[in-house]
Amino acid sequence: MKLLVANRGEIAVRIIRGCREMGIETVAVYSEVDRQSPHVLMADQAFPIGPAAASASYLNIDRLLAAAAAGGADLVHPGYGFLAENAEFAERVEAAGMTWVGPPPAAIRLMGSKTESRKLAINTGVPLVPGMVEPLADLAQLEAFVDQHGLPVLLKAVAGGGGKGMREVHDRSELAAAFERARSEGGAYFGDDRVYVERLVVRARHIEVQVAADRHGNAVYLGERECSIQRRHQKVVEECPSPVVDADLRQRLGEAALAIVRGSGYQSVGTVEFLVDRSGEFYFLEMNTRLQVEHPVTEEVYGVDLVREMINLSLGRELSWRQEDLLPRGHAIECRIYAEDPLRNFAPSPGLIALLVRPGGPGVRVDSGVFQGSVVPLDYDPMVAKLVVHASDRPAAVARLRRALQEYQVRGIATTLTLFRALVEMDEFVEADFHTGFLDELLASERLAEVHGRQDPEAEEAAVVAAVCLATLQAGTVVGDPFGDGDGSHWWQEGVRTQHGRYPR
Amino acid sequence: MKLLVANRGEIAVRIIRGCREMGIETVAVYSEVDRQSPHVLMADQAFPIGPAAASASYLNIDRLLAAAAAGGADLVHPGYGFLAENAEFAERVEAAGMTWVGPPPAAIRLMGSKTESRKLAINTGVPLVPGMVEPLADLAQLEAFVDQHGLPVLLKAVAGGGGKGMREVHDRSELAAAFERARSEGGAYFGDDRVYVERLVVRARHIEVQVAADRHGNAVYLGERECSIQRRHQKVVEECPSPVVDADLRQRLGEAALAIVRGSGYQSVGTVEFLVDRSGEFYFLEMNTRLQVEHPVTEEVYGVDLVREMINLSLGRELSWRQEDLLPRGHAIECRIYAEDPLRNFAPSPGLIALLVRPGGPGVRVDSGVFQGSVVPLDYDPMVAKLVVHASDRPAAVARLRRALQEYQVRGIATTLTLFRALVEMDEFVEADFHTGFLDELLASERLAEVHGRQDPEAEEAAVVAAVCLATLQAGTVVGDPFGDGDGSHWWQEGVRTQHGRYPR
Amino acid sequence: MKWVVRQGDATREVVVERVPDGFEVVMGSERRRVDLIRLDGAMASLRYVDGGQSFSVSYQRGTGREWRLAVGERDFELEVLTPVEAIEASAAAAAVGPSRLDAPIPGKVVEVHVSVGDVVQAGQPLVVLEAMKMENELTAKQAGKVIAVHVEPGQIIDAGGLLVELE
Amino acid sequence: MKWVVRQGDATREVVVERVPDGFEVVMGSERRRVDLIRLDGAMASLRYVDGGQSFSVSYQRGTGREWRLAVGERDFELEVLTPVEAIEASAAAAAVGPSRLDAPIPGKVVEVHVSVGDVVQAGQPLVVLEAMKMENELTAKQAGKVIAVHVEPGQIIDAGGLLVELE
Repeated sequence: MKLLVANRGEIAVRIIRGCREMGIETVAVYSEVDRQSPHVLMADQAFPIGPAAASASYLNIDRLLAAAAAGGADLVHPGYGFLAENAEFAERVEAAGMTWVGPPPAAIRLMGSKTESRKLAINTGVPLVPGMVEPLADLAQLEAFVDQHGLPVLLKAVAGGGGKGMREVHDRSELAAAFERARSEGGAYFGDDRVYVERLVVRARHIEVQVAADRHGNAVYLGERECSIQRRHQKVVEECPSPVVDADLRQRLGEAALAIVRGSGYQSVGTVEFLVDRSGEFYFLEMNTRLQVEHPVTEEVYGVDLVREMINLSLGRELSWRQEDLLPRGHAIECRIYAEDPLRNFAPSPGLIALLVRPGGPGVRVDSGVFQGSVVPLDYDPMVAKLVVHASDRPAAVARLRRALQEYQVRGIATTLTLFRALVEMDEFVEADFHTGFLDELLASERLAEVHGRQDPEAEEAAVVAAVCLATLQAGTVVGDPFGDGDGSHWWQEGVRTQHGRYPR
Repeated sequence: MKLLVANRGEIAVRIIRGCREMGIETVAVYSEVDRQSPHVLMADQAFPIGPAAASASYLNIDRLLAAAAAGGADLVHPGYGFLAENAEFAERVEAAGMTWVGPPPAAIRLMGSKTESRKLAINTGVPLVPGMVEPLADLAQLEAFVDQHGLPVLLKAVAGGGGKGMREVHDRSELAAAFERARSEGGAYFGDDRVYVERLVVRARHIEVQVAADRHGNAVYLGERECSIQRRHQKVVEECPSPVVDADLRQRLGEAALAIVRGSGYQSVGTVEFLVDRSGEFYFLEMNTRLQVEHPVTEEVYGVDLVREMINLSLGRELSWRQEDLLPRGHAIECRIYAEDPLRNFAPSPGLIALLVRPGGPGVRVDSGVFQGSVVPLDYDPMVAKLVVHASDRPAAVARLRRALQEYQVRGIATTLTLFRALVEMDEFVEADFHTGFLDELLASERLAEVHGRQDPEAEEAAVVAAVCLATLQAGTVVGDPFGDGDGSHWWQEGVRTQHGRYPR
Repeated sequence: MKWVVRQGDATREVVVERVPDGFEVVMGSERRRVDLIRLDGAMASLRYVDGGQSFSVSYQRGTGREWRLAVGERDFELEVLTPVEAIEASAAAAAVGPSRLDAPIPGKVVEVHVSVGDVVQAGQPLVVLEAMKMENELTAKQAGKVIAVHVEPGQIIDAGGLLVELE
Repeated sequence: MKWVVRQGDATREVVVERVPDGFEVVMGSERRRVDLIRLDGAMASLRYVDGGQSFSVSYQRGTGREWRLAVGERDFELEVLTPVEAIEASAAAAAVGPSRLDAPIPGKVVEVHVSVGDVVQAGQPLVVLEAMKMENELTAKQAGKVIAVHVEPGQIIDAGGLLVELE
């Protein structure tokens, strides 16, 4: 059996690892700038699919299908992002006689529409944030909604996702401008300028339920994930279980998620997202009809392999688990490592990874799409790896995260490791006292900067001592000479030039 | 609080990681050849304790205590090997006012004697392999034992360990020579030429029970480990749980182990070793009064942190677990990665690690004492790292091990990774059909060599293609020039010279 | 050797001598014996001989005298200058010339908000650069008049590339 | 370029040409377009352009023309020689001279079993070397008479160091 991975980066590596363990061969695809990526090296075969721009490569269905045909693939796994929730791609994979590793295209289409999925929730009795099911016809309709439900409200592009096309409105005077901006973002990013409105639940938590369903009528939920630590509506840290979900709430969330699964004819692994307010009431947000970035925290706590299960389900096999087998153990936390500089307002930081030392030892897992010597291209999402820790309870997991962050070393690019090192020192994080606005508020305040700035004077002195000793050793060498004094500290500049012809930074 | 780690390599790193997670500062010690070792870098403080020879450094109690005093340590953790089971060291640590992270010295002394520990087993009703409790006075006594119990028999040095000082006798004509050799090895390695005899249990499994006991009368067992895959009586692969132990046998083994714990006044984590014959009968072998090399497989399957627990117990705290909390989940396998060349009869392979790519992703843990750029000295045990995989059941764990072995790349030194890659292809390993003599028999036969030799022709062709392309790229460069063509492939030779002044290999 | 180390606005002088088996480093009134070993091109082990304090250092030298180091998990950015370089750097900083807006990251120019002749305020958006699916608004560091615009929308620019000059 | 590749007793000739974007490799009747990228000093990505087969290669060149490579998880040891070197190597192998026992590993000489003048059989133990807590018995590759013993017990020897010469 052979599987085409229609993706790149860490998720392509994750899928190839799963396939290797199942004895399934793999076919990778790559754009021009990904020629030397780990997913290309790890796959059995690899085919180029075009230039760097995603629209010409990873989003190009014709080229992906041509690579699948060239490699002789029997299955196609889309990963997340790119075409993972594109029903047309799923249909064309199936029309080409291959197996789609994901839910039926009809379920993708249904849950991909904000308005249709809200209707399904209403029909299946799952609570929703008060809001309009149909897109807004005009500003007057929006004003009428506000009259009835009050402020604040949230405007969302019908086709939106990943934080794009969302606008909060806290003041009536902002309504018209926000409506226009949400429409224009929806049009620009998703080619669909329809917008709907819902009540904004303040200081809520984003909690999602992992589900899995087979073609034989069986469906289970695998507990929840807490994803409230977000920057601009993008998840940054995820945990399992949620510190605010007890066994009773877990069961009620799980049953609500399964109602959505059954109502949509869903078959595969998937995620049903909810907002949970401070009184413990929950509201359906949307369903992600694919493998989720943060699936590892569930794998660690439930002792399962979601990639293996997803492939098995796509082959028509029965679910491996009954609901009563699925017992959580311990606590897991994932940090998304982005090539961004938290000290420079999260500016993108592509480039060559000159040094990469990963943490190891007990309870530490790294899912990575790069290695030392990799060039992080400027063309895609900046996530380069995920650090996942698992321990017997949340305090032990936080301590392990802190230890793993100490060991993790990356030079050449800036990463969000810097942010996480400050975050694990914040009381709110240690005490799990946060909501979806927590990180943005923290970043807007001086508090995080203060933690960043609170340098350990001993470490600072050691940095100065190390720098002058290193400079003394290098004194007399030509700056910029790629061979330098033979210690290799300049080779990366040459590497960047030869590999990309573009950016020394 | 501050802890001195009286060890090196991966176990020193493991202990430092545990301390970091507990907020305990660490003091490392290092011999001349370990100046740049990971345990030195990771510790808060580090002190040199002498030349390479272990007798002058890691076995030198005076120097270890001087380093503890210089660093201001409150606790001392001995790791395994070196002085870990030396009661005098434990006593001197306590006499210096520090806390010994291990069992009471009296328990170390008691269980360190093969004959005394056998007496304890008899007194507590734990079954023993038929054998003599007292050392053999002479050859006549040995012959009398053979007359009574038959052949084969096993001669063991009273102070032996790690496979040293053991001799199997299968033929009566070999008795005298084997007795003399066992005595002389005991004298040479352990300074004690006393030898005792027991019946050799053929085709048995080595199965050991992890235990933990506090000072408040509580003791638990954490299931068993299967350690039958050994080379010359040295463990090579360990698993948890054992494929031949069911819940009933687990409980009986556990209770026998706890009888030994209670009888010896044991307090700390420890391991009670048994032989299990093909009918499921078990026999007490010995107790290891320290943290065991293979402790990670138990940690993975039981979801515990044995290093943290061991430190907590030494501080007088109560056990974290009740027996009924300790439920196994899934299956874990550990491979000990030695710097030895399986293709050259396991010749030691010290030297510089020019490339190190560790496996990652789900269910893979690496406990390592080296990094890329490390020099593996020729002075110590050749174990450089442990690869541990964990999955939902044994077949999934074997598949994951195979996948992790594919990812693991080491260049510069030869390692037993080569052996493990052949081993995971053997039916006996896949079906868990082995005993303590399995690997030695396999190595003596042509079968493993055949698997080694059964090269994938596609991979072989790719190796030739890669080699000629690389040679073409390097053509014209001076061989032996450390800066070569700037790709760094020769720098390690220079590195070895500057760091050790000794061996380019 | 004598070095001038700059970190942000702070400057200090440090004297380093190579001694057998390491270095002697004098900073202010403190004199330290230091054991430093480079493990490869980007990592080093640092140990103070007297107290035994041990640090894992990862480092990267920039194109000039800038160093980015991590000690344990903490990041530091330093400039390590010879005394002569330090004087030149101070002089250069004091000189007044046109103010340049350079691209801090490689990316694609999405928007250019100004034209030659415009008068801008400090903080006013000048150019929007896109990289890694993120738009990055670049603003004027100080008030001034635009004397040159070197890019146009759609153009790909390297890090350090000149975008706009202000008088 | 033309190369002679030796692997154990097997020898094959391979012709490599650099072409835009890679190599063309001719082995026997097979002609292949190859995409090879070095990722750092010890790893490379190898891909056959036509079938798309992709291989992760880690490699290390010895002090001479020997290469140790891993393709995926499989290890290979090869010699890559120019045609001239191949002829020289064959001639050297054919020449008969004294047989040397070199230390295959660095270590400490623990025992020396022979003296000058002894006649030994193939497989007979000559020297015991200790390294990493293991004793390694080194045996005669062929029968012969001992003409020189270069080490004595207690001595530390480098890898490749000459131990014993046989006639």
